[in-house]
Amino acid sequence: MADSHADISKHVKLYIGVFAALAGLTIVTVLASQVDFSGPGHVVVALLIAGIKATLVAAVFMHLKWERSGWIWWPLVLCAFFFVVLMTLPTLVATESRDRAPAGTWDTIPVREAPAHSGGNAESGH
Amino acid sequence: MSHDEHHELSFIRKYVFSIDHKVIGIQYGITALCFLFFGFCLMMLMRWQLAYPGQELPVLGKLLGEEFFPGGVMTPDFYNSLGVMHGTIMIFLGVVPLLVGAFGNYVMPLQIGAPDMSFPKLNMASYWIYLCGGCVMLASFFVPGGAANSGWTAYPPLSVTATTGQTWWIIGMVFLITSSLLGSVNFIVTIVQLRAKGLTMFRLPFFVWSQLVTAFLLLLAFPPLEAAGVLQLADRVLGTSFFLPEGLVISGQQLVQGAVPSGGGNPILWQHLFWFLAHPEVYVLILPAMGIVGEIIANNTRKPLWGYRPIVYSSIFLGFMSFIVWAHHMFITGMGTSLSMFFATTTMIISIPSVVILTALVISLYKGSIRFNVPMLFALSFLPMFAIGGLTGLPLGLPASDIHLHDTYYVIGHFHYVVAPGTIFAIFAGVYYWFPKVTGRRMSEGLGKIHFWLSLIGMNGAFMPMFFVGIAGMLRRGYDPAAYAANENLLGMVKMSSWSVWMLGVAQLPFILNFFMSIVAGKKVSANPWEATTLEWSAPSPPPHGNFEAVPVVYRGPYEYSTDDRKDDFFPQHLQAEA
Amino acid sequence: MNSRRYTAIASVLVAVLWLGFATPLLAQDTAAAPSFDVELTGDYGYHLPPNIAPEGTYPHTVDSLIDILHYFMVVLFVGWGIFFVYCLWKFRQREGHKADAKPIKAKASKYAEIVVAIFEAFLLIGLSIPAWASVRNEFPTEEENPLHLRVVAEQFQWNFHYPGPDGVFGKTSPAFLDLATNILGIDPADPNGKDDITATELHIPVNRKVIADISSKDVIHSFAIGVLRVKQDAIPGMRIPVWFEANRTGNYEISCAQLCGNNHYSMRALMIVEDQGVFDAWYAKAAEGPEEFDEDELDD
Amino acid sequence: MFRMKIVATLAVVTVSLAGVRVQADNGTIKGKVVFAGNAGDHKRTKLNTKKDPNCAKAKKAIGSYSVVINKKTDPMTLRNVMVFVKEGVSKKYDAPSDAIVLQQVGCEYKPHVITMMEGQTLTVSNGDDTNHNIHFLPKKNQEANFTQPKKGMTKDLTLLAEAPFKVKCDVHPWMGCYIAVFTHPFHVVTGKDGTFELKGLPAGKYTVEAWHETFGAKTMVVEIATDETKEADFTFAP
Amino acid sequence: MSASVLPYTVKPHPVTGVYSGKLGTWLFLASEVMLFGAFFSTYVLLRVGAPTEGAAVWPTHEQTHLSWKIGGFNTLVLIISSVTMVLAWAQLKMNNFSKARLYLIVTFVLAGLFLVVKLTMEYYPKFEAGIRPSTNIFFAAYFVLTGLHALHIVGGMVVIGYFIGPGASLWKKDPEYFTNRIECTGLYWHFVDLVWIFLFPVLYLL
Repeated sequence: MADSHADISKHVKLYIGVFAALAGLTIVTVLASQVDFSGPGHVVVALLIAGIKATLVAAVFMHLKWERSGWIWWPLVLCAFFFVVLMTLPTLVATESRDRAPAGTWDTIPVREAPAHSGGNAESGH
Repeated sequence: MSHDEHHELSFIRKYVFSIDHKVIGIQYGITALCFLFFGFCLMMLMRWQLAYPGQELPVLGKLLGEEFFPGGVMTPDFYNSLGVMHGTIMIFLGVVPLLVGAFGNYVMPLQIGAPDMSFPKLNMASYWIYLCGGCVMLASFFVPGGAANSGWTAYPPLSVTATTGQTWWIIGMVFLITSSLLGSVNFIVTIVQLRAKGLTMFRLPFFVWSQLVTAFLLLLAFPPLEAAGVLQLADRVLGTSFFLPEGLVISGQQLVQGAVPSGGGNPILWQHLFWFLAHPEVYVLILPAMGIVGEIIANNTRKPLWGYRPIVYSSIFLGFMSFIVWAHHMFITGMGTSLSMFFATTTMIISIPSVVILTALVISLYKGSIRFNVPMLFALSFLPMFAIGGLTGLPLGLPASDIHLHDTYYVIGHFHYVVAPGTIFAIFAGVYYWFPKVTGRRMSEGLGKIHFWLSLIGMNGAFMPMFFVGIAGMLRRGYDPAAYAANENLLGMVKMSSWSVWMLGVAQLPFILNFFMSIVAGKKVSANPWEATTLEWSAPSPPPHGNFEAVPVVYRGPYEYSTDDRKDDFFPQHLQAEA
Repeated sequence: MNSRRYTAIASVLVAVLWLGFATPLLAQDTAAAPSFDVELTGDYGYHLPPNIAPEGTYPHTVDSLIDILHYFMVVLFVGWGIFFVYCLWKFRQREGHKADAKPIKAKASKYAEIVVAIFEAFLLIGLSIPAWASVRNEFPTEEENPLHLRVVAEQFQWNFHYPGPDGVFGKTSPAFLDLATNILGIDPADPNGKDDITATELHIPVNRKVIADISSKDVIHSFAIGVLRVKQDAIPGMRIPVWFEANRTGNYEISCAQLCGNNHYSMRALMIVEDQGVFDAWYAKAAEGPEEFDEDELDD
Repeated sequence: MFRMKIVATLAVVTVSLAGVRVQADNGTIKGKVVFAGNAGDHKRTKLNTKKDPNCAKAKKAIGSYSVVINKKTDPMTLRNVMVFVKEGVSKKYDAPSDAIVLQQVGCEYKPHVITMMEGQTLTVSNGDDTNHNIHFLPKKNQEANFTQPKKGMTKDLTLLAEAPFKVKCDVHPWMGCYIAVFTHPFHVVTGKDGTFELKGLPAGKYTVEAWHETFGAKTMVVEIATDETKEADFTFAP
Repeated sequence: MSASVLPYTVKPHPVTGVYSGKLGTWLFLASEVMLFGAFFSTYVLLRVGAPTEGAAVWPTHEQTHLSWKIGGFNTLVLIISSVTMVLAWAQLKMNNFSKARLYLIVTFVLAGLFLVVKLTMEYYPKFEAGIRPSTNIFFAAYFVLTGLHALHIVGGMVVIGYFIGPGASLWKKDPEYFTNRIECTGLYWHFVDLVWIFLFPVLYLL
């Protein structure tokens, strides 16, 4: 990784640029969430933007862009693979079993009493 | 801290809060051996109830108190607690700390020619966190309702609605997981960064490879269980319902979590997160054991390990595959056809590298010159024992035959053959093998042989009957096997198994005697009593702080035995070839 | 030789221990055997339990898979063991014997590994997958007139819910639960539930397919019928179907295979396989509901 | 330590002396718990105990217990109703030293409804040749859940004051009984004649409650003078 | 003892190209990825499997009372703190200790701001309104996920605080070693930021 002062100050400019991009993308995510996509559009867009942001952070702030050591890359690749396994397989198994057995233990379950937080819209958001 | 300050270290810094990997290794070793013995004692109690269900436990029954032994008879709750604690203690407090914490810590840096672990303070921290976890586990016996009693797999909703002991169990597990995570980071960095000059990856002894793969397994598989532990703790303490579906009725009343009825969770989720760890955990238990056995076999056949590279590749492949087979523990939860086929297939695939390693170790005997000393006896018996354990895994990995065998004693027999006469024999082998390095003295061969033969018979007597009663359909975790009429004809073998376990207990006495006597009165030996080639034997016994008198340089592979016309039949890694 | 002497001592110890303790243990001691009200049909011992499924159905595939696997294991282990013992004997350290470090070309082991792999693939694709597909997917059609029932597990009892003569299950809900009189929580207002049968013994007719929906009220149990090679976890919040068929009448045991609490070990139920006529009589009688309790005669 | 014991003993003596004076309180509230509904709607049925053959050894059949009507009394009365003073007791009372026994016979709890005092011993005993698991489902007391796998096993417990709660057997789900714990001795359970009598009450105004496991609670306020006996009937008309 | 006895604690290993601390931090982060992976997996499984009717149905946006404004603000706070963290490291590389320290302090303050906003404007009003982790499965996930993330923030603050305060003396003894440690702290800090980048849309927007 570059060590000279000139390189570092070049980096600093890059960091500021990435910051601007991250801030911008945050606003884009929020705006996108207000738009009404059909179906899973929301999820795809939000995760896509989060993915871009995460990539920027990892590549620039965490210096992966300049990282050449295989001993850092290979564990990360492994980790990414197992991460995907962990994210997908349990849900797939659960979905498959539910397709096989859609009914629950009971035919009807008495509706639970609503928790006492009516008027709990404490934040200004909605 | 510079070199000359070492002599000023107080007793406490030197032996208690030490950051020397060797002292930490010994601390791990002693603690874990104690836990191992304690966990075994729990099993001896359980075997009484199995052999003589409902009968008063002689002497001890009265001593253990009315709460768990009303009238001297064990209660089912206590039986279940014993089951949980036996499993947890043996795996997480006994075997893994011995293989990784003790042997890994002590031997691995020596084998790679390093002065210490990369992060010595982290190393110390991981030992003390481990000890805390152990203490929490032990303390849980004294909370109201006793220790955790929902199985070592802690399946919710049972575990969520269980007594306080379960909370302690989770907290203990979080400690143990954290300790293992810190340790694994340390191990990988040490192996990557601190290898001696000339010690390339393919000149590493197989034991170091096995530790490296193990550390990766711990690093990536343990966090999901930690997450699952946090979620279960939330379910128990905060009243959430991560693992509780809607409409749960416990004891005829709708379950209320927090202020509202439970709902929205999925009990199977825990099983996924749990087995995501617990299957790799199996390889955490077996890989370092294979590493130890590999070392000892190469040394005592006086020839190189056959197929060193295939063995290394197999263990890496084994480690990798172990992450994607976990759901074969869950075939009968109602999994559909396609995903169970996926997991069955990966399970069949993972058996191949195990076969490769085992074959390579056996072929290594061919054309050797086999010395039958005590470590070698243990290492050799590891092979058939592990073979039985591995082969009996096949019917469990195929979903169809698993239907009948799932949750029977067959499963117990299978994994005990892998870890008890398998891994624990490897541990004994390692103790006898590296004892001279740690103390400068040898353990008695005579007592060692008595220990070996009695243990071998005891182990097989204990676990072989389990296959027979398991095939006959006797289910595991049963407090009283006689509660089923179908088990009436099986009680003889159950008793035989119990008596073998108690004999196995007796068989450990020579070992304990040998161990402590040899520390003070064992035969003094040179730095390299086994005439071995790997780096740890080039250091003095016991190695001083900083390990090596001169920084070692490595010139060749790890197992250069009988390879050329030298006077000795071994060629240590650090010796330069004569011109 | 010192170590030989110790080996001899160890062997003597082992022999004494085994002759003294282990051998008599294997003999049956009938004194401690508990009494059960009904005798089980079939032969139980150190072998697979009786299999009462019709020939050609998946329970028999399960059995043959287990058999083949064990023959395979024995052959492999014995072959491997012979080589192992041969090596130990032939290459023991002794005067005039030296290790030969020249690399061994072990083609045989490679072939052995390939054979093992192929055999495993055969077991998986040839036997296990079809059997499993049969377990999961080959449910009897309505033309085959299967008997429908529900199995509801709870700590620590198996409850069997039959729809009664009208063939329709009453609606169930935890709101109507009463542990003594309405353990399934059948809606008393639902006309379909009037003739529903609640039982703690599983009655099934012989030679008729059964579809059972397995569920649980509280924790995870596992519904296991040893003689039919049926095992299915009962998971709260799910109603998982299984199917089976028995072709021999008699009394058999149902067990819980998943730890479900302190009395897990006693969570046993009887399965009574009977002729269609006997079953129908039981069914009609049971659908009438519980008998009235005559206080004067029975209460104290 | 020893001195403390003396002090404690003195205190106990004083309190019991006070207790002697309490004996002078002689007010009584008595009456019956009338059932005014249709008895045909609440027939008892035989419970299915086939699960455990050992249950039938002690008893041929067990009846459902959620409503037990004394049909022979006139008017019809209800059995297993707890009648107790809910409010109005101001004095302190000691727990009796004799234990209350909860027996498990023929897979049925005997008695089916228990009222007891705080600090009084409850002895749970297994009279069956089978395994029982006693599971208390209280709100205030600690949840007790223990197993008695063998005949003749007993266990002693003491409880804190608490409104009626259920006790069940986890092995035999049909087994159930109810326990209520009080800080005073004014509580009874109606039997075969459906009557109750609360004796030894000091003069005062009391809220008396009749509690039935199926029909719930009914209360009434009764005022009695010194040594007065008042009649008060409860009527459940579901 | 580490610095002087063990090799490659400061200088990168000639073959692997990293110093030990950095490799260790990355490995630790890999395990953290798996930890949060398990939580996210839980969230996905429960959400995908949530019943479409009945009481346990997944709550709608209106029912969750999560404000994207507060969430978005906190996202910006964390992003800025990430930038100041990396700038602190850059300043150390340029031998500018006092500026670096200033950036560290800013990072620390921003982290504190994140927590204050989280506690006073999110957790507290929810508790006031009677919302608990047990309220429904969404809030269970919300509190556990954000709570754990907040604990990571606290952990990061402890480390940053240490290097602002007592740990800073290392700069005088061995500036390169100190710079490395700040780099490792930074790696961790960016990771915490990265987790939030996913948490924000998942909990507040979707």
